[in-house]
Amino acid sequence: MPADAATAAVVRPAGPALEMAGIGKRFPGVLALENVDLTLEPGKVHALMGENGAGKSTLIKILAGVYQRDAGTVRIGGAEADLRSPRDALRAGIKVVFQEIALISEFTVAENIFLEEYPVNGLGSIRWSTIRKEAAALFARLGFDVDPAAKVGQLPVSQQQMVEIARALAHEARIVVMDEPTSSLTPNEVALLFTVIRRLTGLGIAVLYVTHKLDEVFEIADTVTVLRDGRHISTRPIGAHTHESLIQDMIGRKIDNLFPRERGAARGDVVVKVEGLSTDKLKDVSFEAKAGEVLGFFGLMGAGRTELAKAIVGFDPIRTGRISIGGTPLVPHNTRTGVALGIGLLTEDRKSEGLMLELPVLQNTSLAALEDFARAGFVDEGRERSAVQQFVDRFRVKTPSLNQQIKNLSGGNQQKVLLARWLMRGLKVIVVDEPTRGIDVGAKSEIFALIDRLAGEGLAVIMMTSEMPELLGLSDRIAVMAEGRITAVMDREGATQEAILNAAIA
Amino acid sequence: AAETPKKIGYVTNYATHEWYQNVIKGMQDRAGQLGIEFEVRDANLDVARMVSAAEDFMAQGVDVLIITPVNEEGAVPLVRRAKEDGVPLVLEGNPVSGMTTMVAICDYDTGYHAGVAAGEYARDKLGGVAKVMNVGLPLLSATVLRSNGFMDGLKTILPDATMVHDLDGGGNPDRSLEVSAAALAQNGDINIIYGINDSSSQGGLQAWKAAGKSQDGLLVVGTGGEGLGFINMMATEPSYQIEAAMFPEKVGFTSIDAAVKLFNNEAVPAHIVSPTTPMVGTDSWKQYYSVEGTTRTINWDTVNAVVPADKCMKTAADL
Amino acid sequence: MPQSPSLSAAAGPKRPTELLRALFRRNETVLLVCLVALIVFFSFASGTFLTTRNITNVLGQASLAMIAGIGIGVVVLAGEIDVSIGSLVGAVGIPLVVVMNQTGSLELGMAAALLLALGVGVANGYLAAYLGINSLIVTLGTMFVIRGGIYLYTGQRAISDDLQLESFYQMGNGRLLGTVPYPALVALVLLVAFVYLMRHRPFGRQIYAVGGNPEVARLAGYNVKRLKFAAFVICSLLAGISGILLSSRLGSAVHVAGLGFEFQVVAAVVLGGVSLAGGVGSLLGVALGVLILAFLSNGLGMLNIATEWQLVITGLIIIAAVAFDELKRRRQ
Amino acid sequence: MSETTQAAKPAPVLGRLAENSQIVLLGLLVLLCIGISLGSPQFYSVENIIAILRQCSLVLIVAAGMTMLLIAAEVDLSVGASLAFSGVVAMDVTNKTGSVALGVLAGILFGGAVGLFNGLVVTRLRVNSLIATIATMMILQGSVFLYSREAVQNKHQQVAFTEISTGYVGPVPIPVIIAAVVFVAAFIVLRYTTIGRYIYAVGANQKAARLSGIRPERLKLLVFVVTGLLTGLAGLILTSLMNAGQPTAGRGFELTVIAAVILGGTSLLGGRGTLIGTLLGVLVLKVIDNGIIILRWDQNLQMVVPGVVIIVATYLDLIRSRANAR
Ligand SMILES: Nc1ncnc2c1ncn2[C@@H]1O[C@H](COP(=O)(O)OP(=O)(O)OP(=O)(O)O)[C@@H](O)[C@H]1O
Ligand SMILES: Nc1ncnc2c1ncn2[C@@H]1O[C@H](COP(=O)(O)OP(=O)(O)OP(=O)(O)O)[C@@H](O)[C@H]1O
Ligand SMILES: [Mg+2]
Ligand SMILES: [Mg+2]
Repeated sequence: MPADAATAAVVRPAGPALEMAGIGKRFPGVLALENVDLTLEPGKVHALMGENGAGKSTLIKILAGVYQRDAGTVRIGGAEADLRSPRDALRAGIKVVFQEIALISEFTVAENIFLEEYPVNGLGSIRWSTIRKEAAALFARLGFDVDPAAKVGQLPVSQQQMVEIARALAHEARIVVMDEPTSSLTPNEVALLFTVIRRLTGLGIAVLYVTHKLDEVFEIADTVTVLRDGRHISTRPIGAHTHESLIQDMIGRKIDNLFPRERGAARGDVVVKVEGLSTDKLKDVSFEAKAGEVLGFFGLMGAGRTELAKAIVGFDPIRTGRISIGGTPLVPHNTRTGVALGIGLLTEDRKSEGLMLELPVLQNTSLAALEDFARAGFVDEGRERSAVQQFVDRFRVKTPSLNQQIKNLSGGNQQKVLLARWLMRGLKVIVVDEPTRGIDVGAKSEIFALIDRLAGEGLAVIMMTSEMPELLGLSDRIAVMAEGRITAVMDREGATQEAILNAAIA
Repeated sequence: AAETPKKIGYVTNYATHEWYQNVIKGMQDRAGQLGIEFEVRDANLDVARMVSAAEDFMAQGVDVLIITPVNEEGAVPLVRRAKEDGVPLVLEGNPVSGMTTMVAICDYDTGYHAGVAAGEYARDKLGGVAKVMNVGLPLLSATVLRSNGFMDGLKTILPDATMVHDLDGGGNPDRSLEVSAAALAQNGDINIIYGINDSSSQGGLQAWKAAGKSQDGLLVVGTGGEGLGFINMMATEPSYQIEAAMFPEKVGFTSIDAAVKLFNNEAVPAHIVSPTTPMVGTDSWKQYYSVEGTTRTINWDTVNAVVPADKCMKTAADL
Repeated sequence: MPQSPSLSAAAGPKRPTELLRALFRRNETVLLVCLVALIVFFSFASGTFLTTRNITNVLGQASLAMIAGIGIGVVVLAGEIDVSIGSLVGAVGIPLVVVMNQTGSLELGMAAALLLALGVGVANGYLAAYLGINSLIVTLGTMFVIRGGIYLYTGQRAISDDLQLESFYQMGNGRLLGTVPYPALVALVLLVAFVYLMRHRPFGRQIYAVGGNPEVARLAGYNVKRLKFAAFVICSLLAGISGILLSSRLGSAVHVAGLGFEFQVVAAVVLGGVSLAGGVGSLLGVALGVLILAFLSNGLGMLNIATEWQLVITGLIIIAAVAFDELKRRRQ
Repeated sequence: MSETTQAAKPAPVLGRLAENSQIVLLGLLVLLCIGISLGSPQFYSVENIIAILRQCSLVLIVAAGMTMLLIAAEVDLSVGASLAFSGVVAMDVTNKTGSVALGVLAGILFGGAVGLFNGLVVTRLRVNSLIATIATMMILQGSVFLYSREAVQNKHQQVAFTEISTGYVGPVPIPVIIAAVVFVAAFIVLRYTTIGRYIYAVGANQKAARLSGIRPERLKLLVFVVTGLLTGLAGLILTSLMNAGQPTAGRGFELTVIAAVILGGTSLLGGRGTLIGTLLGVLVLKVIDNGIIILRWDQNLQMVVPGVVIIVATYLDLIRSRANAR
């Protein structure tokens, strides 16, 4: 009988809720985890941190029964547990919000909530009315604004993520695991989530929380475990950490300034000019971006940033309006023209719009720049390889070789490859949509430095982001969107968090 | 005088095949002469479609039904349903248990007489040696009968004749060619190619030619006289000397006549035999057909002069 | 797509125009309109089309593809495919007739036939779901093996029903109260049962989920392999039933029965709006797709259109219908 | 993603044997050849080898196109019907114009036109290619009889026309040379050119490819047209071999081609596959076909054995890739 965990009576066990000891896991060419220990206490939030590829998701997947560990033991509520499949883990009361959204996009929100166990009547028929009512009630309780009757596939990523969270909380749980649950959420929604988490811990549920956002850890976590290169580095109460010490544990070095600014203030000519752009979602959007500047776009979920990004590179059709790149109109309106004119998009949805999962890192990196390595249509693979290797080294992409299938890389490393894909090709403008989603601080600072350097080299960078610090730290100018319109454009100097949020709500 | 039915429906096995095209042509001509409305439905080699098509005709209310079964066993319920519906039924090509009458050539006899002719040819021109490659089609009892008849006829002249390789060419030219190529490579001594239809003999012969062999000392025997293929081959290929002609137009013509008789409750034999004959020699076909462009015209006088046997030497029941 | 029917139906009161539009967004409605239009057209064009006899005939004829189509529908919804059903439909007649001839019992014959179908379903399911071999490859392989096996066993001869059991004849050729062909009744019962199963039982929803996203389904604790395996078994059993009925209509086990049947059924299933990618579509759509093709074939025959034209017209209609559906989907 | 790690542990011996899909197939091919020739030495006769190669060349020419199509995540089931129709057109045009060159051109172009039609239906109308090409197959099977009711004979007995299939360059039959040229060209395109890379990219992730400035529709259209042209070419060779354009030819040819391609390890989901694999797949299937006749086995085994081989070979390949991923 499904019930909201927040109201379910939970027997509080005496000892630790979960003990993982000596966990090891090897993938071909990669030692993902080596002798890792993790202990979760009931009623506490335990943060798990580490660079991209540190092994966080792998550890979670072992806990969720998705992967089988090569070594170590797992004890749940004191008893040894053999988690051979997700089913075992669910039975053991472990609910997981996965890093990759795991919903059936053809199903409604409500049905997705009850995917694990449909309520049935005496004859075994699904009780749709129960599903409908309980889903609505659940969202009302959580304070999430999601239509339970909507088809999941038609929802923006952020709402999908809320559905994921709601799903994990719909059933009784002893342990709730969240792998980067806030990567697509707005501050408001994050606040809601934290309220929920506190309610869970109040009921004695153990929470394992993975994130790359330091502020969140300091706000919600009781204890922090840091992994690096698959090894356990430290487990400390949060009180024993400072930002610096945490970063030091994670990446083994210090980051002095997350937002370095090497580039000068000099701005070049206008390279992107958008006039009166309208699509199904966008209404009369006009703006310019100059060479050498970072133009940040902020907005709440569904404000239309992703739509704008896709429209200006020629990926999505437009209704009216003009786009010109370096003075040349983007006509015909398609990505081929866009790329030829020098505009590229780093998409928000890595998996379905960026990665060629079955293909190796090499092909994934060189895709857009392939013609640069070709003579008369023939690819010079030697040159291609060395160029790709350079980027892989420079971005510190963690991969055993260029021939590794990209699906085996961690999320952050995948993102770096996709960024490299564009930077290998000389662009005038790069549009980045949530460029640091799911990326660790170390890589983040590298990517910020890169963006800064690119702008310094005369590239126009258009950055769609939901991260306020990122927006303020990196942009030269800030455009705010709401409901498909640009509601404000401000200079970095004049921008305050308040002004931006006000414009976003307008 | 007897009455004529208003409408006859014909469910054919494979309307686009040249043989059936000419059967249909014969039927259309005869129905036209008698002022009968005539419709065709094609099972297109699908047994289920055969049943549906017959069902549809019965629903439509045809006066007589003619069926060329895709498979004779599969038509057994149709015989019963036609009886229940009171629709007279003529089978073409293959007997179905429970049927009243069938119009068909004698497949065994057709092969047999071609075999006799081939035996004589081999005795005179091939030094009395007969090593046969049968490009056959085990799928249908009719085509198996032809092959058996051919060998039996051949042995009446040359008792030492052997079937060196017995192939399944699917009745298709391309498949026949493919399997023949392998068999020819294995058996260097083949000197007679027998095909259960013109596509099969053509496939066999083309495989021979593709292997770079000379046609001296080879005899090709085709069966059917289905369309233009055999005429062209007889005219141009020195080895293509015998064709067992089966006159599809005549089959069609006779089927309509049988349908009319059945409609009038006249007595009809269980098997109305349609004539066949071996045509021997390059120009032998001209006796029965004339060709203009891509249409061939049957010479009714000579074809009607071919007297069919009263009874077949062997039938599917003997297999 | 009405994945959760009661949810979309109860999405609150709407204005009539909106309701109408929502109705037309449903793939089934469009298919139904096409079917009705087809029937109206043929009724006017041919005097013999709109008779009880002809319409019930077509329902009987369509039932074989309908039964098999439900099975293919389930497999495709589970994200797999089965092209071996044509061979299987031909094969089940053999144990049916052989056992019937030996024992004189239709029931034993049918049991033997279904046992063969079960065996094939288990084999396909094991190879595709448990060993993880692509299902098109697996079933292409079993398609060859089964058809070749039929030929080997029968020596390419049909096997006749020696005992001429009345019950065997009636099953495929008889009619309830002289009107509704029994195969149509079987198809209707199976359709209702499977529509219910796929919409209102957890098992059905799990099949949808597995087809929609197997990884997600696994994370939700489903035994993906077992579900896919079940889909293959269901598909084979339904093809077995279809084959039994066909065998009765043919009064024998015909070695060439079911040749090309798999393509007809797959075409009908796709026409019915089931996505080959899995997880999208409905069995009601499948039924309508089958009926459209069956009435089209019958109607064109009634108009005395030659085979070659029938093939061309049917091909064009399939392309047009699927293209229209795709366009509609993109519009939304 | 996790499937790889979930796989049952394969027997180590099997895993080692199946190190590489091409090696599996190559081993199979060698075993077959040895086995058959032990049973019947005629297998190694020049005549037979040429016969096999000629048959292989027909399939390989089309399979080269089909490989690219499958890599691009599309499929064409109309190649069998198109093979027959383009042969009919080639013969007919040769007859009508008296020019073999024009006939050849017409046959190949007809195949190309069919490919264009398929490509447009798939890329413009967005009809799934499996269903679109089943429809095209029906249309072609019908319309070929509207074009010509009979087999079109080589009316003027043009020797040049039959030479296309039966001629030799040195000891090598012309069709084999044509197939070799097609194979090498396709191999180079897929392996070494940007277009080849883009075919893989589009098959692996169409959206990512589009975002990178590739036009997936164009590319797919191109591959459909190439497959069509190659089918026309094969149809021409078949017609020359038959010395007549046969509207009923080519039944089931599409399945042979697809079987060979997937036997060669090309993924049906796009993004993965090689032409070497396809070559081996074609050889294995045709050697089996030939061997059963040479050994005088029941010809019905010509269906059963390939069916088993396809499943087993694919399974071995699966074990291999799982073992590699370990
Ligand atoms: N299925 C797999 N096959 C091979 N290697 C894998 C697989 N899954 C993960 N890896 C590798 O294991 C290591 C740990 O990956 P994991 O996804 O656990 O990292 P993570 O800490 O979650 O990183 P991120 O913060 O980027 O999500 C990485 O080097 C990754 O490339
Ligand atoms: N309220 C909504 N309900 C349903 N779908 C929405 C809603 N808002 C946006 N979408 C869809 O979600 C996708 C992404 O939305 P959009 O580009 O507008 O958001 P954004 O400003 O990039 O914000 P985010 O990416 O954070 O969701 C688009 O396909 C859009 O159609
Ligand atoms: Mg992770
Ligand atoms: Mg966005």
